Amino acid sequence: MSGKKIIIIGGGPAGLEAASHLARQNYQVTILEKESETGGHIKNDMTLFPDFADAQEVRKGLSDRANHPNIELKTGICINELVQEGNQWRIKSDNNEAITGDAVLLATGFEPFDARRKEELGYGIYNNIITSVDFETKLKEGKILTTEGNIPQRIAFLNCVGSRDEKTGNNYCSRVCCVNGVKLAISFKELYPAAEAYFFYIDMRMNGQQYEELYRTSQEKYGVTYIRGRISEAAATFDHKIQLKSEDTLAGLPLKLTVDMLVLLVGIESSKSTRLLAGQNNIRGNYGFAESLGVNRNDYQTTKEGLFLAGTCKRPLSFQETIADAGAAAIQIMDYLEKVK
Amino acid sequence: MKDWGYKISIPRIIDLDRSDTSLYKQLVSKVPSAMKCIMCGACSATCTASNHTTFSFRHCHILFKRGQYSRLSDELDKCMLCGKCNLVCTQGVNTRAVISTMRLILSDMNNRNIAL
Amino acid sequence: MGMEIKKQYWNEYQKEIAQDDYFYERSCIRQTFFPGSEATFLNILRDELGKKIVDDPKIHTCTGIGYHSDIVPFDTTMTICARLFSLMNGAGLKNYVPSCVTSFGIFNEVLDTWKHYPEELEKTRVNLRKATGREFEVPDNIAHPSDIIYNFRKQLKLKMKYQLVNRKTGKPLKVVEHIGCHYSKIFAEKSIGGAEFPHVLAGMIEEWGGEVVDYPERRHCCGFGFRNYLVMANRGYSVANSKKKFESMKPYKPDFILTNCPGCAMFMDRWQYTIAEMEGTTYDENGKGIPVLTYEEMTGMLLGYNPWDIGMQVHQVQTESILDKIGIDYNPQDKYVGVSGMFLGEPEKPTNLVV
Amino acid sequence: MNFDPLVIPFLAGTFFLLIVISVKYFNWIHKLDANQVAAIRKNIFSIHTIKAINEIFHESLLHRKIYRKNRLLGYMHMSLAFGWFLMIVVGKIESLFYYGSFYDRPWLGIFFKYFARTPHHYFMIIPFSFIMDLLLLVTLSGVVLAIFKRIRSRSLGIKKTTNHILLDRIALTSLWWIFPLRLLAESTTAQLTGNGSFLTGTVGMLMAHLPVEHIELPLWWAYSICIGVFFIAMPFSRYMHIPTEIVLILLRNWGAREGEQHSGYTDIQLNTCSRCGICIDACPLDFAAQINTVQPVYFIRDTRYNHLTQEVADNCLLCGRCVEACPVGLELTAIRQQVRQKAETPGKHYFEYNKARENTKKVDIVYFAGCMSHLTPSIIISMKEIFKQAGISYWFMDEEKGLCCGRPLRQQGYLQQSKELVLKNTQLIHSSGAKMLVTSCPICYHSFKEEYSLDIPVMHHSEYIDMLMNEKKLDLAPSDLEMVYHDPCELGRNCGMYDSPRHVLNKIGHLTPVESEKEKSLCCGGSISNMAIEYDVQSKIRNNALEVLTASQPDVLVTACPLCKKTFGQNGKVKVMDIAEIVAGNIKNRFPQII
Repeated sequence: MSGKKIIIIGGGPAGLEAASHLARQNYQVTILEKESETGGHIKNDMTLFPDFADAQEVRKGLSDRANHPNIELKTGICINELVQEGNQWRIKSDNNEAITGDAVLLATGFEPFDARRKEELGYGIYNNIITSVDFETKLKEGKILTTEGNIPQRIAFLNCVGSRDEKTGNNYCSRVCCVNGVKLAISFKELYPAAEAYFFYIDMRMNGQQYEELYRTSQEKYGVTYIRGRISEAAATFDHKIQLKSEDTLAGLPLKLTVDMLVLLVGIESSKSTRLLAGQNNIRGNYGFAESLGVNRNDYQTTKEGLFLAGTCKRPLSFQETIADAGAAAIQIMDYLEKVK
Repeated sequence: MKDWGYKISIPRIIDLDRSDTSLYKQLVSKVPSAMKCIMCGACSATCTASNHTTFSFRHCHILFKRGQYSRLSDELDKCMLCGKCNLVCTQGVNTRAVISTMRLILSDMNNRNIAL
Repeated sequence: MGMEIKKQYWNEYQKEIAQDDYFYERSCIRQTFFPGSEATFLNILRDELGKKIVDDPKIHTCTGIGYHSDIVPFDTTMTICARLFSLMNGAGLKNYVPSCVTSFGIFNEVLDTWKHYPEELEKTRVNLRKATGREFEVPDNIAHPSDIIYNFRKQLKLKMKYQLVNRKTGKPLKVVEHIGCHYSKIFAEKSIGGAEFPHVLAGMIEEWGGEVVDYPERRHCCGFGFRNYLVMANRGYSVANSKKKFESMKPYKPDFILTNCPGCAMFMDRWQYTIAEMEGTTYDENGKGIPVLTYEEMTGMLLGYNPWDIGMQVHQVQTESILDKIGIDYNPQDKYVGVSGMFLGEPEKPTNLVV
Repeated sequence: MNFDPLVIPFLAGTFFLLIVISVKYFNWIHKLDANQVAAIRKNIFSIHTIKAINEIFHESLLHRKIYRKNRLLGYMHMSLAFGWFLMIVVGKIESLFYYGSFYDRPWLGIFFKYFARTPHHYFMIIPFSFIMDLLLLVTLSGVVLAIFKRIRSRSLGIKKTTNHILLDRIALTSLWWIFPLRLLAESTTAQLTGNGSFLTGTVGMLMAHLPVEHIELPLWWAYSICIGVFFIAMPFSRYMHIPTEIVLILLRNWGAREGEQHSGYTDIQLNTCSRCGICIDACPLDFAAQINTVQPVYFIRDTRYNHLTQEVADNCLLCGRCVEACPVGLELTAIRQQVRQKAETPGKHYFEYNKARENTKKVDIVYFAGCMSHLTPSIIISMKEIFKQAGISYWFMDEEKGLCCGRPLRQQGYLQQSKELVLKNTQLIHSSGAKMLVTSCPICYHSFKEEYSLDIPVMHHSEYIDMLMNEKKLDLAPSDLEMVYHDPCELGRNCGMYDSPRHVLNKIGHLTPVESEKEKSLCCGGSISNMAIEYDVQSKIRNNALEVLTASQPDVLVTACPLCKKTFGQNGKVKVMDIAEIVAGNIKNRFPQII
């Protein structure tokens, strides 16, 4: 028993994974989660890319592993303040509860982009325009239906909503939307093989293991149609369909397509908690993400001794990358606590 | 020169060894955001002129960038400068300025009788 | 690309070439525009190499021009080719030598078809029988005349009076070689050296002291392109292709262009005149253009044949510059003297091309 | 003694000035365009002339407008202009009394004390001396303020002063020296002859220990030279505004306005700019984006001296804040559009490709959403709902995306193309048979009002909604929304519509006034008039405006322009809605359909 105590803010994949590692090395860990349940965004997911693993099983595995005597889990707790006091870190919650620890791991994750900020895409204005998050929820419920209760015969996915977009201030690539979109398109076609799926993209960035193969499968096996062009307008037609306007940049011609449903593949933005806590500790980097000392060698440490980062609070990462990141962060924390002894 | 009833075809190829791409440098010195274009085509999709004619901002832009100026002036004339493309551009390209500057550069070239 | 790797390619593309007893089929274009070349080839084979080669006056077209212009159906082509084989059988020969590169391609295509679809061969036998009452057997070996010269290049070198060397400077002449698309691009394995780095002409040039120019558009078509030339609306495209080649080879300042195919020799030569007359452009320094030789002419010239006997005066781009560079002894007065010894008169002079 | 060579610099300067001004005026008046000449002919013998003279007195001499904006600055200008003016007038009267002739040599008033060395000659010496000294003191106080303003502009409420050219500096320096030199010269004379009053007499006494008899003449010479230099530099410097503003006020009162093409009137406007630099502080490009080389003061200067660069000409939002702020009321945006003009190709048609269909059914109004509104679909949906609820039949003219109104092209100087669009749209609108045109875009609205000659009224939807409410066709439910309203440049300053949107919004919720509103409203930064700036600069202007607009932490920022909505919305800081949206969401009850 080392007696050292670590506070992990965020009970998503990164927080749970790091906690499991630390607990098994006999550190006392407190996980603070703002929601009533742990698991973060994968709570909402049906499957994970690229292997279509059952997201809920993965989540259960994560939380089972974090069910450990050295781990104290506090849910439904919102953090207002994170301050360093000497060698100690103090946290204040919204109900004025104070928690102290020897080290803090920020695993505050991300927030999906609010698609209403792209008004020309009609989210929140027209029916049957949904985000990838909404789509995943519907998938989990087992059926994708239009507002009118019909099976969509034609569906379109639009990539880069709120990513690579200077106008929303997000110049970065969210990295996961391409492959996630492909996964959703395949899931949709599995559910309704007779329906048509279109995918509008600027670039397909299949930069992970098995991603390119998934992209190919979606075309070969599922017949998803990929169109290189960004949709710049979506409008409802008289029969409650969505008319899309894009350019088929490969054909060099404007393109019009009427679909029953449009799915906006929303990007990853820094979460409110990340912005708040990183801001308080002067480690707020670009786009409100938390900034590590250096992406090449010190990606888990910050300018503040004892404050560590893991997962998507730093930048957009896939689930696999997040898990690896959390493990590495745990090792860096142990290393640090050895030194301050 | 003899006329045998046919003309030697001009190559369709973009010959970057020969094309004069200096005009593009002139363009970006005036409108630096032109360089941010990722050719996604959102501009052409929303454009009224694109829906009626062969005009396409993206296409004009890439042709200009590659030094392909023939008939570009006529294409550019179809633009109404309404600015919808500016609004939908996710990269913050100053599309209208790109069009207007291309127009001015090309008309300047025409006035100086430089072969395009 | 290094020489070693090129040799690897050539090793992959080696073919069997019959050593003797050839049946010769003249080419439509060659015998019309460069008849001296075919005569020279026959002379070289008979007089220099002592081979037996039959030049049958009953031969006819292989239909290649019509076939590649989409006006002769393949069934017809196969039947016409079969008649040519039948003529070869009649001469008691098994080694077929078509003068034309397109014919060479056509025969390879026909034989390959019969190999994969024997029923087509049977159908052709029936067709030929019905049309002419003839029977035929497929040849044992098909070789292009350039293959044969390539094959005996070392032997011929011993008999040569001249080399592809500039007599004044002592440096090798720079030669652009053009292989002809149908020689190697249709059946690469039927050619010497394949389609990417063909060696049939390059081998002759290197063996006889010259230097091969490897320029960017080396593999590009000569511009003939059959219907692209034959249909006037497309003719500008035909010239444009030749122009692209000339522009690409011009900076290397080649001494001459060596061609394999009758069409290529024709168009590389005549389009230089056309471009000069239409646009005023020539591709050498003094407005004379780059001379174009056939491989037969080149071989005959080096063997010391009289240039006017092998037909070097029928070119549009004049060939004297090569003769002068090599130092070949020739009489300019005899250039336009006919077989009978009479002066035939000089051809009309072009406006822009210097002759 | 009625002449001395020291008046020669003054005389030379005066003659030079008169000749140059005469030539310039002749040229300008000669170059006035037909509309301007017609306006002058119509109004020259009317009450307008009286009004003009009144305005000249108030603006050219008293500088009332500047005084209202900034008292210290107003006083500075008034003391210099009116003080000097009175010194000339009173000096002339003084010399009249002294010499007994009105038509006496003109320099006698300017150099009065030097020539009138025997004070006993006339009885009014004491009051005149006193008045002249007082005027000199007032003018000198103006000079002191002017010098102080150069050094510390902020103390006079000016953030940035103009960066002047050399000629202006020469004129400025000579002008500043005129009055101190006059004081010193008069004081030495007063000490020698006793003709001074409270100021010159006292200063003279203070100089008693100096060899005044030796420095008197050099000081008068210096005074004369300064006047001469100032007069010679004046027609080529910013001080040309002094005589030119008078002409401009006259012409303006007679109804002359800036036309499409450069004219004599443009030249007069260019010369009326005093380069005071008030426009610099008014310009959002300056205070929000630190661009301070393109403001009207520099633009007008560069145009006047013929070294205008395209960058300066193009870099303007045409928001009109400078026009509103300009103390001499120059039509700055109109001149800006003039210089942007591009070469025309007579007979060429640009937009033949558009095959817009004409309306076929009978309708009440034509609705023209405008290009931008197609990217804010909520505005179009809301308008459709409003028409439906109010029972209005309409023809949605650009539903399938019609032609642009033509204003964006006009703003960039493509007049020929713009006129082609105006013509095509006019035909379509007239063919519809509707009684009114309603548009959702202030840019189009401005265009329809100014560039089109339609035979039916045009309304922006905010005005139209207000009208529907007045006609009781639309009833809105009140809510407890905290709102602020942003005046779009084109709707507010450029079309003067401030009340209708506020009237409508007050029915819906609580509208909090913002610091800069109505005439002083800030530009959102999205202006399509400025193609010279890039998105980063636009964002700075937008964020600056948002700071001001959201100071009261409103629930929603309401505007009446799709472009403003889009621009503000990109920031994501506050909920932005168009007035049509908020109205459509708060319609109380459905009225019976009229048709």
